[in-house]
Amino acid sequence: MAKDLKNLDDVTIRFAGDSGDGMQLTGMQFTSTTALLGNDLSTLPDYPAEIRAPAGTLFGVSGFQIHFGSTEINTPGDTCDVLVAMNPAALKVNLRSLRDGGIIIANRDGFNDKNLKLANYEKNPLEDDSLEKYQLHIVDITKLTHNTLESLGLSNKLVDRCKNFFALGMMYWMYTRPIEPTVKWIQDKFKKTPEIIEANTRVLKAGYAFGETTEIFASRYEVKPASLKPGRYRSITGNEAVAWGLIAASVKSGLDLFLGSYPITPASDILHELSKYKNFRVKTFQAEDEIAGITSAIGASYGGSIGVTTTSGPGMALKGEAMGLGVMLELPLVIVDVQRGGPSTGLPTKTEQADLLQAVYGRNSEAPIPVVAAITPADCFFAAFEAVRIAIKYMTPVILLSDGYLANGAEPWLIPDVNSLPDISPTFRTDPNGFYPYSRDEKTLSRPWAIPGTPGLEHRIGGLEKEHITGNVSYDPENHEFMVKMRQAKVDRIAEDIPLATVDGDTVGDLLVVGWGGTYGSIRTAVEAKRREGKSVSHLHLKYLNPFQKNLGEILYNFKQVLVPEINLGQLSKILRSKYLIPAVSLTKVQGLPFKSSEIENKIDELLSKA
Amino acid sequence: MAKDLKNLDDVTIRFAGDSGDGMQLTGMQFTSTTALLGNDLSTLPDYPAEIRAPAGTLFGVSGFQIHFGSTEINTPGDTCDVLVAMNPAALKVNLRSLRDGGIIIANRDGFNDKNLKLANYEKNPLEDDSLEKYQLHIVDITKLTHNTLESLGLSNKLVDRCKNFFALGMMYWMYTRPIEPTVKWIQDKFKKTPEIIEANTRVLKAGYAFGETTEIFASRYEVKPASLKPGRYRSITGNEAVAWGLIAASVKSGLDLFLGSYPITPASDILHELSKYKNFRVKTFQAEDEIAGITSAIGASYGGSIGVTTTSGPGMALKGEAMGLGVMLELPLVIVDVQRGGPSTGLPTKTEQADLLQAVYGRNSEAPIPVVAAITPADCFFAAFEAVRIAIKYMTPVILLSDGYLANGAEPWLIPDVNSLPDISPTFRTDPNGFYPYSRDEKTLSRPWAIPGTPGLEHRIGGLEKEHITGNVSYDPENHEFMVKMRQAKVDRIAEDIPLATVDGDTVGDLLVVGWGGTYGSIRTAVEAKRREGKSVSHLHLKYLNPFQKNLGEILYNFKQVLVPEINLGQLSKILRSKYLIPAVSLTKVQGLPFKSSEIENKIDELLSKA
Amino acid sequence: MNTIEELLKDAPKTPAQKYSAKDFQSDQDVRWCPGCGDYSILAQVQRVMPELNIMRHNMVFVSGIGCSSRFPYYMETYGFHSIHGRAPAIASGLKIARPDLQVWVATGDGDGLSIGGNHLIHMCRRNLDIKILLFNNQIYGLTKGQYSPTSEFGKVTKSTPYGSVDHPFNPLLVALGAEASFVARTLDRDPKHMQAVIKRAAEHKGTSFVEIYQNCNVFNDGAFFTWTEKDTKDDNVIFLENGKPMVFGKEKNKGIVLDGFTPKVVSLADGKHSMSDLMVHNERDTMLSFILARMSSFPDLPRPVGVVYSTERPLYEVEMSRQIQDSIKKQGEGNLEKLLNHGETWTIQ
Amino acid sequence: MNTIEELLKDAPKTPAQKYSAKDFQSDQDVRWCPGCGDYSILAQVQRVMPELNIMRHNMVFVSGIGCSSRFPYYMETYGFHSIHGRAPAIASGLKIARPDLQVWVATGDGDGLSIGGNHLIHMCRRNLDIKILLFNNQIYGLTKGQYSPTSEFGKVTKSTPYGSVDHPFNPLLVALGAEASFVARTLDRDPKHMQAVIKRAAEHKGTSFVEIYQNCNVFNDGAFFTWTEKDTKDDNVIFLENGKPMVFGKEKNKGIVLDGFTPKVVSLADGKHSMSDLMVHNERDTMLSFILARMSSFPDLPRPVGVVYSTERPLYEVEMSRQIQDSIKKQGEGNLEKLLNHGETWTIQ
Ligand SMILES: Cc1ncc(C[n+]2csc(CCOP(=O)(O)OP(=O)(O)O)c2C)c(N)n1
Ligand SMILES: Cc1ncc(C[n+]2csc(CCOP(=O)(O)OP(=O)(O)O)c2C)c(N)n1
Ligand code: SF4
Ligand code: SF4
Ligand SMILES: [Mg+2]
Ligand SMILES: [Mg+2]
Repeated sequence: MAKDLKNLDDVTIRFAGDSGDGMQLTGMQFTSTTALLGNDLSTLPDYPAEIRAPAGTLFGVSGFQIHFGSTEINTPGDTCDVLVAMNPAALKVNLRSLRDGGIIIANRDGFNDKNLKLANYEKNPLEDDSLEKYQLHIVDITKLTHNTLESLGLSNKLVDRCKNFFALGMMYWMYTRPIEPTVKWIQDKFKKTPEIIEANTRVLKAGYAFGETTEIFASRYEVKPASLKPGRYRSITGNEAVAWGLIAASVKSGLDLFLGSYPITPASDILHELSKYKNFRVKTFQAEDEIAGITSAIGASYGGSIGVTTTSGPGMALKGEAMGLGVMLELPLVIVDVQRGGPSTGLPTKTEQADLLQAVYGRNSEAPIPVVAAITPADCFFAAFEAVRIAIKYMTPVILLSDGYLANGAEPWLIPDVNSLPDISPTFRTDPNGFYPYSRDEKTLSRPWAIPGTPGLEHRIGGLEKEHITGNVSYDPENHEFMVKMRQAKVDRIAEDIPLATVDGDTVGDLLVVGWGGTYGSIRTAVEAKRREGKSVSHLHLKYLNPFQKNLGEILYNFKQVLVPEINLGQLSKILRSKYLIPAVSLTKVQGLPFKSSEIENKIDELLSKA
Repeated sequence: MAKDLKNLDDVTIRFAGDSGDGMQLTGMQFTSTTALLGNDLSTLPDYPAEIRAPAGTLFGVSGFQIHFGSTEINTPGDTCDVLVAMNPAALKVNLRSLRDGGIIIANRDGFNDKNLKLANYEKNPLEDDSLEKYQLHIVDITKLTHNTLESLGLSNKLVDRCKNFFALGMMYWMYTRPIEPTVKWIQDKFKKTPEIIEANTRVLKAGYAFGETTEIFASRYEVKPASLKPGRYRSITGNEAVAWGLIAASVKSGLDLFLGSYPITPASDILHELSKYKNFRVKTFQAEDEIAGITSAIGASYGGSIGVTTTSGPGMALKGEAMGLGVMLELPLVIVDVQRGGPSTGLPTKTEQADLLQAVYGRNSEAPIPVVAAITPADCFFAAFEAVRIAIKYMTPVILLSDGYLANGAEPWLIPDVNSLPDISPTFRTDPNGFYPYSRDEKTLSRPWAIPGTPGLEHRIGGLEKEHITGNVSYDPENHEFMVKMRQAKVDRIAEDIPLATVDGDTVGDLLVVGWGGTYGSIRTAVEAKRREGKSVSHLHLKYLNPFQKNLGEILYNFKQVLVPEINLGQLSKILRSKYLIPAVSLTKVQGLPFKSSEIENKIDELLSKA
Repeated sequence: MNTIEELLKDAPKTPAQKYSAKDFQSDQDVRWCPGCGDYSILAQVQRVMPELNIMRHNMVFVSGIGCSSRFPYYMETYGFHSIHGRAPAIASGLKIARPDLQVWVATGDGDGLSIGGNHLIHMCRRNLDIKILLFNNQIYGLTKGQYSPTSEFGKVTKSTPYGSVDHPFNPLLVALGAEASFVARTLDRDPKHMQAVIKRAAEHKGTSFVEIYQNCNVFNDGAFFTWTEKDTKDDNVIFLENGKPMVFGKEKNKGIVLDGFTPKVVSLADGKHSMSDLMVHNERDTMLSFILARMSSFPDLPRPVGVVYSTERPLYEVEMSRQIQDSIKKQGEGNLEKLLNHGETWTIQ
Repeated sequence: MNTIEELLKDAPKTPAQKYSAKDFQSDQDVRWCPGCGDYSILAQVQRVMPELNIMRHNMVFVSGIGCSSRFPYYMETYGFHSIHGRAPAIASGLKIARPDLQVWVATGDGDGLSIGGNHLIHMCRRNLDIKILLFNNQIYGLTKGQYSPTSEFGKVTKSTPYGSVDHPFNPLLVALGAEASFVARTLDRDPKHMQAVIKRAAEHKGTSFVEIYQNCNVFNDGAFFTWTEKDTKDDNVIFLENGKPMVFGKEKNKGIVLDGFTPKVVSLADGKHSMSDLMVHNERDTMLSFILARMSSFPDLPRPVGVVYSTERPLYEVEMSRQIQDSIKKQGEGNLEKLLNHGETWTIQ
């Protein structure tokens, strides 16, 4: 029978099931197929904290959300239109994110007594009317999968593993996506086990056919391609982008990349990614702890490499003393902090933006360090590249802030032309004549990079206060004050060397929403929506947290009100208030989750209505 | 011959010589004798960074400055009236601190060619006119000492060691102080070696007689007793005061004191001092590093002791992660940071106030910790006591900020009546009924202290986010936000439990000088001076840096201008500007030295003239 | 008697009736992967606890971070899940403050030997009466599979796709190098043996270091199967017994002799060697303990398990308490008034 | 060839003419206390350097914080006075990045074994080609005299007025426990011996750990006099020589035999024992190295000094470089374009 085909601007689907159900894989397949169709999109995985939580438990639920559309897509979606729930726990945990009237596709076989109990459901929600306000589709996914594969005589365990492809097939049908890309993927992926290829492919097709033939789905949807900038795209996560950005900087600068790191969620994948690229001469040193991570990187920088260390909040807190050493030594160093929920061990797998003040102030004494923040998963590439550029040009440690949301989130990325990347040209001191380790370049105020192995430049550096020019140990009061101010001046001067801040929307108006880092997507979506309503609101998103861009003050003063949404208790807003003495209003959310754009929209309305 | 006796309000003397010359001892003797006479006073030692720098070198100079008077004395003195210089290096290093027309007493024998060279003097300053603008008295201190002791047949080395007593004797004569107290001191000190008693006493008397009899000193001075609060006094340094304040808190609370610490200048003396008082059941654990220092203290607090850790900047930077744990665990803990010059290893023996932002913000995520700062050496006693009180009552880590200047500086201290000390009454949970580790007291918001060994309270705590009430691990978004705000609210609430801020001077006016910590003396002296000139300036000195006192904003808004002098690049001023949106002006000095009150006076004049 | 002693003076010190393993199960649901070796360790500890005849409320389990460090949540005792690597330092502070408690440290090869290595060796050196259970799965489990300081050279993991180039630590040797007074090894898959070893560790006065071979079936499955699985175990493991010759093999037909200082496997079947030639285990022999510990470096030698070394040394916390008691005896309980007024003071009228 | 190799390709690798000790003296004035043992260490190192036939500009001395850690300032080579305890980690990063450099670590008993203990043992384990000189004065010098992890039990210091209750580390044993590939001990007051040992350490391929008994005449004067002073030295020190029996005593009339695994002093004079009974030193014998290291725990046994242990193991930085060369061979020099475009991509028209 023919089914009517509805057209949609954008759709958000959430696949949810047991850690073992392969929901991440399912989501990623749907993502790449969707990308191929030219939709804009944004995705967010949502793993359990436990490695392999027992099947059926609430804390064992694994989800993957994709938001795609024919319009510009900046977030994985506040709420979802479709929830695929493989078991009761998945339903319970994720129902809150389904919009009223949204579609639920539930795997009936997953809703057995054991699982219902584990998800502490008194009665089976598929059988009472508790889901009334949604479009509930109950499908015997497991059973149908088994039927499909009967003839192959595979073990039940193996067959069960295929059921996610049935769900995927249904979704492909429902949103009119081709199954071929996934079929192809299955073929390479399982090269070595033809029976698995056969099984998965059959089930995928069965799922698709099921949508086609059965009565349950009245309608089917289409989402037209977005008008994306032409070019070659790929999907990239924030952690991959950081790794690649660092490699790009290494290639551009001709310097070897050294990573000294200790694994920690959610930063570990940067270490994993970088350890693959030995043919780029990347040296990854898995240190005994975070302190050895950063100090080994300092040692490598001293030797002429790009020293990098990657970590998350708790590890960041351990690196403070060594960062201070980096400040005193004035050597290039990049410190990547992929922020997560805290304090202390906190919520390791959840996102947060609460390390900003630690990044800016978390060291003994006056130890200024430039701070750069990535604003989208793909932007992590450019932010990492920029961090290296600044570190080398200004001979300073640089902190790069990412967060759990950017790290694991993915978006389509228009692959940049390698030649278009700014170049980084380190200069090493070689001439012994008139060499002084703490003489300075007039423009950048940076000291010479004089590496061991250079004849005639033998010299000594360290953490004690340095005498201007000579770099000898000095306890002289005036020299100390001079050097303290010099180190500050050097960092401040970077403001001359970074692009001016630009506003999305009018540069004068009633309300400016100022964000930084990973909140870009939600703020942009919210502000765009309000502007479409004709509200006088603009968006400024900061990538440079220290120093600020030169024109920031000027921009701020052009708005009647300033709103600062942050995934913390108002850290950027503290700094802005202090520096510019403006009554910035802060909107905070500290739930380990990104903002919903609706939350920001509401605040915008509130402020504008007051005014 | 009779000499005329001049009366002085206050005098500043600086004893300077080689590390080996016993200048610290000399200064301390002069101090206690002067204290006995009822003068108010303030002292500051100034050691070389090296342990035993080679004799005669500039970096080997050791100094001791005492400022005493018949008026209120709040600082060791901006400049000195008398400089006792045992060798050329001592002269060169300290001349800058001598006021024009000041007295120099130089030990001629110390100015030999070798020493002149070491101090890189081209010619002997005692012999050219380079010291014209001072009253120069050249005395053969060494020779005279030798003459005095000829008959005793002591080794030259021993005799040389006595020469500081000759200098002391002269000073006693010049400022009409009795020698008896020192004679007595010599007698106890060298009980075991009568010949040393004899030698030192003779030399002391010889020095005194020398002043009396020779022509060189035309005049002699008297400094009348100050009108000090009656009572029993002692001299105390900041580090001693911290140690004793902690012991007092232990006695008052009935809880054992546990110190987990790793030695570091200038904090080590607190460890040394506390390790003496085993009969107070003080347990001092010299840990393998700063992290073990704080974590062992957390372990001890968990067990029901007052866990304390002491350190300085670089060690503070290492403790950040563990502080966050303390915040999550909500256990009492006192972290003492005796600030020193930085960044990094910096200037270990010099003072600074630049760890304020680290104390307030230097941890991952939102991890609020109360911060208390001592304002004078003796105030360290009360500040330490208060830190413990807050830590126990609010079940929270508390940071106590001291600095190198307070730590080593000394002042007379009116010994408090033990019963006058506020009491600290910890309550331990014992009732298993309805026990929940993260239930809270309505008033303080603090959770119960339930220590191991208590029957029926077996429970588990840790660094992962806690569920409200139960304390179970929770990744729930709303719970996380609730707890983040709860921890903040608990710290904010302490503002209800601390005395209101009080202003020295009028509570409304043109200029308010706001200081914190160790700058108290210099600011007070400066403001007093300006008020005497009739200027509309007042002084507010903060002991509570987080949370601020409730009435702080109100006070600030009552002044046209606010000046914030700090030994950093303006850290308190950043916080005040951010919280109160006032254009606070900051006066900074980062030289490893305290402010001279004159420096503050000049700034006051500048601001008031502008207005 | 200080406040705490006062507070707890009536608390029972020994169970009225003997505990059962169940008494040590907390209400928290266990969140390790199905099949993880940690389950067995938890079960054995819970079985041994009742034997110790100590009140639950006087027991504390302190851990760092890692799958293994989740351990305290599952024990119905006091529990402290701290930060990565710091458990030994926290436990030390607790034990010094409260010598009356029985303190355990549960840690992993990463928590205890990577970030926490220094605290661990310093604790061994000081010989506090704390028992360390080191869950060695030769991998970082919680962070999803990077190699650890005990992973074999060349190991391919998420962070070493080309194989690690680190020579691993030998945990027993590290503990012995730090002069731990009790050093033992046991196996997650040998419940009886583990119970015996844990009991010995509990009874030892001093720092007990126990390495437990633990299978991480998700990220390092089978790492120890040679020594834990029925078919290979007997021929690859020596179960150490104090005073007994070192025999092993399915038919107990192989033994260890020393050639110089180097252990060698000999057959007891070929008539060339007899029991009397074999190396005899002596828990108190320091030098022997190093030889036994080093055996794991030689693939052709069987792995010794059981108590490798055990000796007595002064306990840090006991010495500390003694100093306190002595000085109270000598100088009397501290008096604050006296303290503030001692030494040089003066009076202003 | 990367940028650095390019940059330095013309830099001389070996001195045109032999350096003198003076060539290794920097222009910084030495700021140790008069009489400090550190002076001798500095002098011996400066004397040995010329023998190594390596350019000064290819040598780096890395240190932490402490009197001993001031060492790099005084060497006319590249020098890095870092932060407390971290020298081994910094040196590791440097050596991995720049295997062409000869890297030294100068550290103290506090810097290297207290706060820096973990980095030190991990460096030994990994066996990077770095030479550690540990100045052991059994005290914290720079902070003015607190006890250190090597101070004897009961030591009275500023921080332990009642005597310390810590059992000290045995530095050699700690290094051996971490499987250091070269372990030696020497004396500040025996210049010739120190030079020989330092030379051996310099020539060893791998992590060389050298403990140097160093007198702190201000805060711990005479700690090692038994082993360093003329009158007592001969009867209390064994100078180890590879392959030679262990003889000592003014008249070379005493020796060491083993009873079980425990060393015993015997007289060669009483006719009961002869040279042939004595323990013979073998630098490559792991087990022997532990026995020798442990000897310092027994006051009645002489102290072995010299090279206690020396073996070869793969070098971390060499293996790492090999992996890089291999993968360049296999996959060709990394190409950024390729990297960004590899795997799944799609094109929007
Ligand atoms: C300061 C800090 N650094 C890193 C981490 C991340 N982390 C958590 S557990 C772990 C390693 C765990 O390995 P192991 O101790 O062997 O425990 P297992 O999971 O294997 O039982 C790491 C690196 C952390 N939580 N905190
Ligand atoms: C992070 C940090 N903690 C503590 C200190 C203080 N400190 C400097 S040197 C030192 C100990 C030095 O002892 P050792 O390594 O034996 O050197 P020595 O002076 O005895 O040669 C300490 C504790 C510091 N500088 N930095
Ligand atoms: S990851 Fe490994 S160690 Fe961790 S719980 Fe799972 S199986 Fe056990
Ligand atoms: S304090 Fe001791 S170790 Fe330091 S320089 Fe002086 S004598 Fe040497
Ligand atoms: Mg592990
Ligand atoms: Mg030392």
